[in-house]
Amino acid sequence: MIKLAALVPLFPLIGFLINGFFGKKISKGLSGTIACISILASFVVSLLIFMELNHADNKSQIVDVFSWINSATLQIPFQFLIDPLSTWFLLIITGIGFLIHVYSTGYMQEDEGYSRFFTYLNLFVFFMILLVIGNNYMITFIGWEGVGLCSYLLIGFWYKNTAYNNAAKKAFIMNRIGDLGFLLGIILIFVTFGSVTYTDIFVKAGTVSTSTITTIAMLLFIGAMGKSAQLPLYTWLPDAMAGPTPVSALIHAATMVTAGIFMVVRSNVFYSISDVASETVAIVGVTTALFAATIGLFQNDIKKILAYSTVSQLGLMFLGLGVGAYSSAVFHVTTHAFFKALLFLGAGSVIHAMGGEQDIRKMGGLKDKIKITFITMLIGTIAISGLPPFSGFFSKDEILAHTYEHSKVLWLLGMITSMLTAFYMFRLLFLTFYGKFRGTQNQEHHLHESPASMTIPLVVLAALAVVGGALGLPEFWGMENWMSHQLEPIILRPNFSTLHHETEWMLMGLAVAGALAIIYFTYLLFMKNGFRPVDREDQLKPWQKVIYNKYYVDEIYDALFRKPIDFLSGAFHKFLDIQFIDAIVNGIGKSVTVIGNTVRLLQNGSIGFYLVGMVMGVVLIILLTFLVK
Amino acid sequence: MINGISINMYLMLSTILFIIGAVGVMARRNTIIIFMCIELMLNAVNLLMVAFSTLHNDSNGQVFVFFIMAVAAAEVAVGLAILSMIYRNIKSIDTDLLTKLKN
Amino acid sequence: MLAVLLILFPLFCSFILFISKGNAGRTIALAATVIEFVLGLAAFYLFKQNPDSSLLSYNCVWVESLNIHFAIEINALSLLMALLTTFLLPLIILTTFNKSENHPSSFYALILMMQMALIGVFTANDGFLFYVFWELALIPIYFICLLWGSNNRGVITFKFFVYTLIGSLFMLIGLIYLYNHTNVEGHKSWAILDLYSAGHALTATQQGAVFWLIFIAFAIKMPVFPFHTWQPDTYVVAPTQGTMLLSGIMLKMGTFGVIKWLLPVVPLGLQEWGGTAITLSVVGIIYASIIAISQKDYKRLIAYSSIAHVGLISAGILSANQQGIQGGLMQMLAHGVNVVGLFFIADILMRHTGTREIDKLGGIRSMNGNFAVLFLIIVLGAVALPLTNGFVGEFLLINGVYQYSATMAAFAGLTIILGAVYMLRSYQNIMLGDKKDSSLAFGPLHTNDKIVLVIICVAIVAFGVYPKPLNDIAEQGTRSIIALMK
Amino acid sequence: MKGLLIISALGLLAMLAEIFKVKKIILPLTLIGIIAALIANYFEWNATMSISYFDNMIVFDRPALAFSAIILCTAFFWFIMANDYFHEDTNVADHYSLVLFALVGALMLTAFKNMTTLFLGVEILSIPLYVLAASKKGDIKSNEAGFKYLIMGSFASAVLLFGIALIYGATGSFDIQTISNYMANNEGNLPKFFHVGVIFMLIAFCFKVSAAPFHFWAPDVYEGSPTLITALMSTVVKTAAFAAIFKLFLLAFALSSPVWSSILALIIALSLIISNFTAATQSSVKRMLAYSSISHAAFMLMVVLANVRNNSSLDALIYYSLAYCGGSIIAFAVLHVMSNNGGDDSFGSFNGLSKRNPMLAFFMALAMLSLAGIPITAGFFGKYFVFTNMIGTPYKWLLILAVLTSGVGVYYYMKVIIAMYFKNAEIDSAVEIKMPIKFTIIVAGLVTLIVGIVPGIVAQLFKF
Amino acid sequence: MLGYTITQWLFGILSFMAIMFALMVVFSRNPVNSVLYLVLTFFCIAGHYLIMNAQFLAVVHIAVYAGAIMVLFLFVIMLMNLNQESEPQKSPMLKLIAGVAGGLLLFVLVGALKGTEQINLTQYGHSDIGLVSNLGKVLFKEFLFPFEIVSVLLLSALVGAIMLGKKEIK
Repeated sequence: MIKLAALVPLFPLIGFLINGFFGKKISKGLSGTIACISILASFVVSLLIFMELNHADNKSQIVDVFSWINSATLQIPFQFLIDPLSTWFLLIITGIGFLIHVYSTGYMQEDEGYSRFFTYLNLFVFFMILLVIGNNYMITFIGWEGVGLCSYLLIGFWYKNTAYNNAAKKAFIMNRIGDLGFLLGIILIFVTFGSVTYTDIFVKAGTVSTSTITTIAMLLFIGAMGKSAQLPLYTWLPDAMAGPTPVSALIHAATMVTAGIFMVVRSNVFYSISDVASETVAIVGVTTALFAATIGLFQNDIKKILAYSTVSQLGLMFLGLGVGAYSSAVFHVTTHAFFKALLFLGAGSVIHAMGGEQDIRKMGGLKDKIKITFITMLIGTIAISGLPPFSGFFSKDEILAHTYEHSKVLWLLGMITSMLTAFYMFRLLFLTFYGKFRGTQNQEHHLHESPASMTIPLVVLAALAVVGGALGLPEFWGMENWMSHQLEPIILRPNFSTLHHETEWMLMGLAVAGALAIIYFTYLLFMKNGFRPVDREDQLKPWQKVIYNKYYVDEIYDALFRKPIDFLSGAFHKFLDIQFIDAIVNGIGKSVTVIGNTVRLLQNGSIGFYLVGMVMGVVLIILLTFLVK
Repeated sequence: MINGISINMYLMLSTILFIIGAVGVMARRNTIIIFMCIELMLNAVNLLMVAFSTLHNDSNGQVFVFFIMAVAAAEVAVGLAILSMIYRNIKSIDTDLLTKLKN
Repeated sequence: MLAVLLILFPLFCSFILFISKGNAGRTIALAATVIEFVLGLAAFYLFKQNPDSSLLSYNCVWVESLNIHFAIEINALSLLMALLTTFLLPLIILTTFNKSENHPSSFYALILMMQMALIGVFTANDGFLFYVFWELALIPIYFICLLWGSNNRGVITFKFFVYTLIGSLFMLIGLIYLYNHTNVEGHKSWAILDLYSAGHALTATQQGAVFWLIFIAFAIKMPVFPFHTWQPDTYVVAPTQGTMLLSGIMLKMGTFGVIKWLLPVVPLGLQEWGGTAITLSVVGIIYASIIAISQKDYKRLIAYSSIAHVGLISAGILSANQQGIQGGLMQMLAHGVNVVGLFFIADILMRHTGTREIDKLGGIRSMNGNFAVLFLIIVLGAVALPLTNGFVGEFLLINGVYQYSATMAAFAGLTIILGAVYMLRSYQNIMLGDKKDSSLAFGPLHTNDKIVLVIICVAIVAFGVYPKPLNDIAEQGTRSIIALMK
Repeated sequence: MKGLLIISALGLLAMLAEIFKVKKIILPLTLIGIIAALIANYFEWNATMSISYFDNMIVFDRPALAFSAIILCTAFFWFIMANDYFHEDTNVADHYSLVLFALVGALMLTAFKNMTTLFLGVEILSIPLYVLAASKKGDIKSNEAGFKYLIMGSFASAVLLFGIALIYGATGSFDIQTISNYMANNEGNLPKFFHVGVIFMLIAFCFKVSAAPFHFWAPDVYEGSPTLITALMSTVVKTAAFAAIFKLFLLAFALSSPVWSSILALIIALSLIISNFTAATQSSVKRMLAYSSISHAAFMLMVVLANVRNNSSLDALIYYSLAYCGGSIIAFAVLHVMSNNGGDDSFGSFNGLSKRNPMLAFFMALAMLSLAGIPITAGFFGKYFVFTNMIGTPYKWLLILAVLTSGVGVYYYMKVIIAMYFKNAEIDSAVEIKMPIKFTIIVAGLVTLIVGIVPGIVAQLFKF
Repeated sequence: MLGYTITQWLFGILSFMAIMFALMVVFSRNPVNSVLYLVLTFFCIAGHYLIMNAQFLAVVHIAVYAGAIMVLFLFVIMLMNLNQESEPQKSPMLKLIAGVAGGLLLFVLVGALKGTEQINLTQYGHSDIGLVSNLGKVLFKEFLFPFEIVSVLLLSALVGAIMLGKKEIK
């Protein structure tokens, strides 16, 4: 089966082509089905590959497709690498992807861009698969930019709305900034190792000076920042919520945004060698986590809250990477994929029920109206807040444990983040589902549970969110951490926790206690005292206002980059180009006429003058020739 | 030395005459006089030619002078013809009136 | 022999067109260019079979007293360029089909004459012949712009003409200088290899001088900052086909010239001055991209973007390493296709809506979806997204520049970001959102417009996904050039 | 030599023809005569050794024959083109004979071997032209042209004579060969005033070819004279003058080149600047052509400056004169046609010529391109030869200047083309051309083109 | 006298007169006067010829210039009766410049015309080259061709003069 790895990306591609060319002609149902089937097919294939690999003793197998770019020493084959990491991500992508496709068939039912939606979605899956399956940085880069394109297309899916288009453009350009770093990183890798193929370079990594490695790692990390919405390149992700909710779930929660983590894990060799780089990763990660979490506290748009929580969760993952807990990070990616997708889809279902309303201030008391959604979202919320035995608990705890090992400060920040997470998630939950309905009349009796096509994925994901933790049970419970063993082959320095079991228990206890305390506090705040977020911004205290406005980061970026560039653009064009360079060119042209008009005055028609001119000429010549020596 | 007179003398003399002629051509506006000045220049040259030919004891120089004379005559003839034609047209031979063509 | 045919056939056809009357010209021209394309493919096939087949080169004495030969050869480099030319010409002809020029047949005749000259430039193996073709290419395009351009073209095209002409005169002097230093058994020679060896023999200072003499001509043609100011105006006033010829192919004369007629000639001069030239190019990239951002007229925007792209190309080529030059070649092909597509888009917009003002347009996406998709694909090609033709070249180019200097590469790389900025901005303003002007209407595309766009899009994707066939030739050509630079 | 005799005989015959009232036969007679002269040339060319006549007074060696061939051909077409102009004039015979006498002078200039013949050649060439320049009797401009030409011409010949006298004084001989032998023998201790003499002769010839600062006469005279006479001046006279310059400064005085080369460089630079820049601001095409002729003279002088003592410089000169003759014949013919069709010399009268008479416009454009030196026209190769000669010399800055100024040149030549193809005519009546002029234009055009495409044939034609 | 030979005296006087008359030619207002002064100048020059024993040339000189050309001038002047102050005193500027230019020219030429001592005289012997017989020999032997061709020159001058001179036959 591994030999046929090409099938994995092939199916979505086929789906994309069919929907792309004939989407308008065939019925909605058909195109939806085609899309789902194509993904399912590649899920099945990946599953087979996964199993085969588990039994194979060669844990990294290369599948050649065709040779792509050759330039002397630079050989870039179109080549796939099948190893635990890629297969695992394949499973996540195709699996979750499939569920979300199914969900979308229901969610997008009324949209006229139905087939277009699935076209993009399939294309996305195709690129995402390329991203994880490629055996060299170029293939990864293809996927990298490809998913960027798809997120651009999907964010701007409702292209009539300019705000959405801007969001899409912002996402694409922000990603491009990261991509430049990534590309330069790749080039540096080529310049250093003479190859960009994973299987070639990682073995040589030891032979190169650490400083070079650091540079490479940094450049790559810039790429990761862009893709995985880390400071300072995170601002596109919240705006990206403009896209249809399934998109948010698939791209901006489960898969694409974790590409950064994937890439860092993939290049863990570099990061393990360069402490500077990994320190940076950790710090950036934890800062982002905290920063985003605080913003999350004051958001009222249900999707925005989830978006910021995604950012902060990604931050946590990078924290994990930074402290060298690669497997834990992957583990968290997995669980996060489960519960965050779940939450988004749930939110989607809520929005669906509310007829497009996204402001939690206008919701409330929905828990009886839409039971399944409520329960599943409850599960998701608990999972993300990190209560045992739900999946989030294990993965987050693992990361924090490793962090504690690495540095207490980072650990503390991590803790705070996770508590904040618990707060805003439960705030969301309470405001949405409890209390009494705050929406309009017709919204109220329009409320209804979503169709099965939407609820089933919710249920499945909920189940996964519950049991997902089993993938990486803590070792000190005397159980084997499947995930870390799974990833051992591809990780240079797998670090098993060296803490005393007491400490680990203590940490775990702290985490749980903290979470519970926060939840109780939230309960008091919103259920007992029935606290409601203010309706108008000016009722906020100044410091709240700052946070509410996301620390004005967007405005700052505008002032720092967009406006100056626009200004420069105008200035260059008007002053430098037209009034200076071109003016010089034209000036030379004009000077001809000017000189000509002066010279022609010599030709004044009087013989006497002409002769004088000639004689003067003679004088001059004689002078120069004979007397000036 | 030509009969006790240094060739430099002749050189200077004819140069001076030549230049006087040139100045006349430049300075005067009366066309007739301009022609005469040209004749003067040619004569200066003649003088020089003869001087050199005597110096070299070579009669070619003097023969050449004949040709110069012929040419001078021809030029004068043509010149005066043009002159008369101009006079016919503008009733004047002042060069200041002959500046239609300029720039 | 085939090489000669490639040059003579268009010439012949253009004569036919000059005498032909009425609207038959259009068909003749299309047929001619298609046949020419087939010939190009034949050359490609032959080359694949046997790169030094005698059919691909031809050499006979032209001016004996000066030892000027009519020496042309289709080698890897020229093959690529010839393919580009012959591929684009039919499309360019096809774009004229639903608008009526006055004197169409002479219009087409000039285009074909242009093609002849271009093929000549790309295949010439004799310095003098190269110069002659170089100049010949200028005259038809000048007349095309002059006679069929939009208003106040007189001054602008004129500036373009004189500017490029002066540049090429400098090149002529440079070439003659080389020629004077050639020495093949005692007499001079124009053969390219002899010019190479002559160039190598020069001292560093002499080479520097020659470098600039020749580079000026190319720099103006490309154009490289700060010799670019003729370009936006000319592109705007020229008729669409003229712009396509200028940007799609003629611009490549400059870059091609640098590869074949500059790098191998004066290695020392390159060492001494290459840095300066690269800096200029990179400055041009950023400068032009930034200017492009705020352009109102879409055609002008493309013009500036083209300056940016060519800046990257020349920077890569001048860094004179395998990746740089090969990337240059690939990007020349890609840019040729893409920019033609973009200018055609601009033309279509003009024809359907009567304006190219980005701010006046908008919401066309909802009026014609297919057009939007095709447009988008071309835009993606222009921003060099992976799996579009633009990417391979751009990656290799930045790679090449990086090997010359990392900082330069970083700056050059900004084109990735800025390119996305102006391309997406303009795309959004033109196609997406709601239409700003209610009177704006955009009907379905004409069939042949659609054909052209589809062909271009297919080319964009196909050579993005599987660039190998061209890429191998490019690599081969680059190897030979690198070898000659030693 | 025979050619020369034939032409002078023709002159006489032309006058007789008037006496016997058989003006009709003059033109055919002249043409036949010129052809005969060409044939005679051809035989002399193939003669084993070049014969010298009258004690080395005049020798028709191969360069001489080449130049005179060019002159005769130009004259041939000129006559064809000019015949209608003569018909509207009363004294046809005089015109014919004058032109023919001028030709005699021109031929002498190509073949002189002695200062005497040189001087007489110059005068015989000039004096008829003084008359012809003034030959529009009623037109004061024409008179003025003739007058200016005469005065300054004789001034120049005075200078020339002074130079000759000085050289004679130094060397004691008028014979070119003797003089150059003399230079060769006592190189180093040549008297100073000998060099002054050389310089004076150089100046005089710079005047004849109208190089700055001795160019003042040219624009006025060119403008004032009847168009066809201007054509004659800018072709035949220039070619002859350059033939003479070639003989004098590339053969006879070559050894003294250190003395005059820097001066010549200066003169060339000045001419290039003045001519091109002034031409760019002209509103009259005729006057523009006058100025451009100055810049072409400068280009040809570059060959002299380059002073490459082998055939390449001769080739260059011959080629350039050929190209230049072709170009300006067309240009002036077109001008002539335009003025016959109610236009004047201004650029404006060329507006929309492409519509009024495409053929005429095309050939005019061709001529302009050739004069501007664009491939693949004869003019380009002319420039090319000059460059190849120059590049070896220390005067590279002059090349750069030449390039820049010829950029300016392109500007004003293109102005004509733009006017013809781009502007719209006020009057759009078709321009009709008389058969002979059409013939001339077409032939000249073809020559310009063919020689531009296969420049080899010229070298084939004149193998030295 | 004063250590100078007769010829030297003659030379001095003649030169002085020649220059004086020449200047008069240039500066006299009335054309007729300048004609006369010019004739006088010619006589002086003829005198010089005699000193250099170029007797025949002297005679021809007088005959041609004074006899023919000057008379021609006089004719013209009389025909057009220009024998009055036909030159209003405008543009002294030009005169000044002309004078300066002439001065400079003189200056540089005097500076430049050096080296007569380097002349190496080839043939000595009979000093009667100025005699008719000699000139005749030379003229009709070496200079036969120029002599013949001058006829063309004169002829063309003739034709030209007539052509310009005669009235249009309308």
